[in-house]
Amino acid sequence: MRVYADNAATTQVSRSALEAMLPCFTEYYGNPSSMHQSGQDAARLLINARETMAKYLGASPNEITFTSGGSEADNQAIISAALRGARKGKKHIISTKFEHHAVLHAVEKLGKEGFEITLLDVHEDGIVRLPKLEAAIRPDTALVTVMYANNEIGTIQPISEIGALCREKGVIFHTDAVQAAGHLEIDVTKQNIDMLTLSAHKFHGPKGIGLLYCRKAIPLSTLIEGGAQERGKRAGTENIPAIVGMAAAFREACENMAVNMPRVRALRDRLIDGVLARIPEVILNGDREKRLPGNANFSVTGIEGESLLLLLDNAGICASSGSACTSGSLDPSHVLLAIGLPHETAHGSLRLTLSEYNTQEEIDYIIEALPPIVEKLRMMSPVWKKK
Amino acid sequence: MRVYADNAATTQVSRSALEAMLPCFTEYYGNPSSMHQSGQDAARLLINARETMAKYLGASPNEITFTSGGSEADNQAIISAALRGARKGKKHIISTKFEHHAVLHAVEKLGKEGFEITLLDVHEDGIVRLPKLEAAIRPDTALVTVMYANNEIGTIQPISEIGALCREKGVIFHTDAVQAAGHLEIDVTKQNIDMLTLSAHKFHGPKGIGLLYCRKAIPLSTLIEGGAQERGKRAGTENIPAIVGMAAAFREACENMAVNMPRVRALRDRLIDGVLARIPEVILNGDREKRLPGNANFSVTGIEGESLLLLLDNAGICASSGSACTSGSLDPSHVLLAIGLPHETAHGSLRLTLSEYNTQEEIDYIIEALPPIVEKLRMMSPVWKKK
Amino acid sequence: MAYSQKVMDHFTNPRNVGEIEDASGVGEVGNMKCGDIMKIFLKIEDDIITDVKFNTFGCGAAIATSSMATELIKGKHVEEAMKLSNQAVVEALDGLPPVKMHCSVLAEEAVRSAIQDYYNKIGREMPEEYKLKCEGCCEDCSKK
Amino acid sequence: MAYSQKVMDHFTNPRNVGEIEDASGVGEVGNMKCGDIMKIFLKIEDDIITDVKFNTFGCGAAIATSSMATELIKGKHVEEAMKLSNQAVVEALDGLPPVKMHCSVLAEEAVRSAIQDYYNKIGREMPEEYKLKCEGCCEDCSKK
Ligand SMILES: Cc1ncc(COP(=O)(O)O)c(C=O)c1O
Ligand SMILES: Cc1ncc(COP(=O)(O)O)c(C=O)c1O
Repeated sequence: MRVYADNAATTQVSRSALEAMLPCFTEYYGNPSSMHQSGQDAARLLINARETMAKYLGASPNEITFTSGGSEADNQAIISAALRGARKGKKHIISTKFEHHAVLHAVEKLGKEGFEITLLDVHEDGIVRLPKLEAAIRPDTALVTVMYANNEIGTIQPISEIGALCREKGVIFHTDAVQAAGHLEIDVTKQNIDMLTLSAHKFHGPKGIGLLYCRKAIPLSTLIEGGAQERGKRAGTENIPAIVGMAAAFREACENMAVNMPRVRALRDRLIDGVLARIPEVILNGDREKRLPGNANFSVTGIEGESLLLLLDNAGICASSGSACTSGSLDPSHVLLAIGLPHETAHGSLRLTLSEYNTQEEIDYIIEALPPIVEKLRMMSPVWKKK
Repeated sequence: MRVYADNAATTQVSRSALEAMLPCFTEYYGNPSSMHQSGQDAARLLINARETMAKYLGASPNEITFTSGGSEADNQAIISAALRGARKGKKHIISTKFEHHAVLHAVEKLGKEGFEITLLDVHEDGIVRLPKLEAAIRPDTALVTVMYANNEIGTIQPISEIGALCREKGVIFHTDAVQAAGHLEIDVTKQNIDMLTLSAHKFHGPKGIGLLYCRKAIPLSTLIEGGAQERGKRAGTENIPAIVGMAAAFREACENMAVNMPRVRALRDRLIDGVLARIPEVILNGDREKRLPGNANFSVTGIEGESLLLLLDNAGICASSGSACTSGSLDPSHVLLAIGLPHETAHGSLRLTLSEYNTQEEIDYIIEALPPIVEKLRMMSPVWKKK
Repeated sequence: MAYSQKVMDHFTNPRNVGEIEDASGVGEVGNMKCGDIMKIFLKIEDDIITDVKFNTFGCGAAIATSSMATELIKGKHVEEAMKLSNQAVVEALDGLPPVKMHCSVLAEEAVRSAIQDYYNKIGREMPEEYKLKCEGCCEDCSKK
Repeated sequence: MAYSQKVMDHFTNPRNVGEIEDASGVGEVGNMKCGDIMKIFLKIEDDIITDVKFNTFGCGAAIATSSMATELIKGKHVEEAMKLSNQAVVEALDGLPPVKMHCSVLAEEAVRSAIQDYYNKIGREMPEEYKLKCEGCCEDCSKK
């Protein structure tokens, strides 16, 4: 049996997204900037996709800038807010300790360029506390950027409350919603979100496409200069197939969220309960309730993550340890350290992330396959106290 | 009849590129950073694609950085060279007056940040002169960036000579080869190219993917921060389907270049000869010989480009006037002004760009359709001296 | 940037294209730098515009607005024609893309310029509000 | 980052896993911060390694190098085992990904550390060149 349980790393493209994309490669392949029929056909697809994305985000179409993915959008959001802040003499940025590297590294770079950075604690449960944020906001705070849901431990942040607080304080609020989009309700207007990042390949859309929502009142700076695409905010021939695929996938995810997510949540709970019941000295990382419907993240005492993943892979199970981006590196996940795990436990983390494509049979297979693998590794571990 | 003659704006994806891409959406959809089988399958596709691109460019695989397209690669190249220059106290950049906006705007932005910019003249024939470049190079020149072939008038620059000169002078040489790649021979090693940009959608590959070649000795700066993809030089989950599609399209284009390009050139010559013979007061812009195999660019006295395009479109012919990116703007093309055309002629330009997908029948159709359309517009033009 | 059906109709089948040899008034506005030139010829009898023709160098919108403007003033009294607003032209064409609005302004100006010419010829004073002012749109004067 | 078949074989079917109760020498290297700990147990008779076992906490490469290192020194004279280089382990495994090379170093050190322990016990001096030096790889000391 093969089980793909690494949907936080990336997902397969849905049938309907792929079907929407296919004609864009060989039929509607025009450049939307072109005057002719072929170009105008592409331009219409672009307009429709923008409207779809805007609709399901509670935004206006002209507040949507398509980018090459989540990382680019995160970078552009943060740089834009920083430049705007600098013009007003505001050079303080607030984020959290467990943001994705696309946010953390962009913020750190600004730190080297004279900005002051406050990284909020995310506590043992992986959730930012509002009073701590409120205390951190200063008159010179240019930006608060807090992710909607964490990519490793899946914990959901109090985005609406943060949005309300930032609006009240007059501080720009950006949220990296890459893991939330398509899985959790988003309404940028109701939630007082000024800027939002999403990436299609996390909700069964194609890779290499994402977007940055930016509220009309807030000026966006350009990261990639050139042609006047995306209202001059993002140069480069528009990636129509991917944009169309993203819109189809997002529509599908949002329309079916109310049906799919409870199912995924039930699978996840079955998985969590099964693993905790069968394997001793395993803990669930991150708040049990306020977490993404598909996310299960465990610390397995006494064993190291990579060897666990390799044996799971031999059993046909695709899982991850820490985020996909940092595997291959020797450092334990900054997310797990941020929730206070000691190194030995952080090294032994296992992330299983489900989607609506997973079945109960698959979950039961994981629950069966995992215990002997853990046992085998623990038996050869000098750290595990053998019984 | 419908004729797509706007291949410099974008091309349709080739059958073999699309076939290479398809399994990446739903089968090999893993994240190459993931340890498991699904991720490693994707990683292998990535390695193979990088090797293919490197091979046909005369580069090493680790000199290739995949980007979201030509614009991003141009920006990253220029910013990297500028940052390197600045560290050494070199703040002079040389480019040309008719670069693509992705280069021009990036260079102009540096101009505002304290760099000194020299834009070389491209003369009436649209070709940079080597002695002028040599004269412009100074001890503090950080970068020479000259496009391989122009996107509007198709003229080919003396890249090998420029490469040799820059290497001799110790100046970084970047070339925007977006229009050349897949159509003209490229060998970065033989041609002494330090950095090179290409974009897949100009050679029947997918949109939203390109690359920056950067010679090992030259440090690349990061434009998009985040995960450690692309040796830490370009964050974001790799767009495997697009990368695989680009490699398939590039292989196809390079392998068939010797067969396809003479055919395309013959079609182009037939088109140029036909148009010049049938319509009075039309001139071919750019050198007749040193031009892209598929490019024909005319100035049609007495009429304006957009109205010409619209009528051609009504006749089923997709063409362009100026570059696709700037249409919708009121300014005449900076390229045509750079080769010294007066405004009235610059406004009346017509670009027809062919690929190996075009047929002789199509060319003959254009040659038939164009004269009455020009005649119609001239008849209502106050600028045209009616006979 | 998509044109309405009406615009495409007036662009592909422009009404009143041509010149009038012995025109009562001729107006020309625009310039080559901006890429639009409109020339309007009026035949006026008893202050009624009995015939109108145009020649236009310009984009689709420039040709369509010229065509529509000539249609709108044909048969009209010059004082009424003088009041033709660019907005009226745009509405009659079911709208124009934002970047093309200037074409409708040009059409309005071309009409007024032709009437001005007629007034000059017959020695009548154009009402101040309808006199053409330089809008500084072209490089010719604005950039000096 | 792809492992060779040999690495995967030694990882999935590691040889010599376990502990030796009355070991002649035991060596432990690595630490939790770096995420790798290797512990090697030697049974030595007449300076010949008659049995060897290991326990390892670490990635696939850490387990595979432990397994291979124990295979390579089994039945050898301690003086020969002492000379086991990380390069020899890597070669025997048909290579390691660059980011995993440190695991082979750890395996070399684990063997020497166990032999050192044996030498200490029998009061023999370890040749200077084979004595373990702190490589400063872990935060424990290097970041102080
Ligand atoms: C010469 C040249 N450079 C750069 C680009 C930008 O490439 P992309 O649209 O892939 O960003 C283009 C085409 O749009 C081009 O023709
Ligand atoms: C929370 C979060 N932010 C940003 C990203 C980056 O998105 P992308 O890979 O589309 O650049 C990811 C995923 O990789 C993510 O999980």
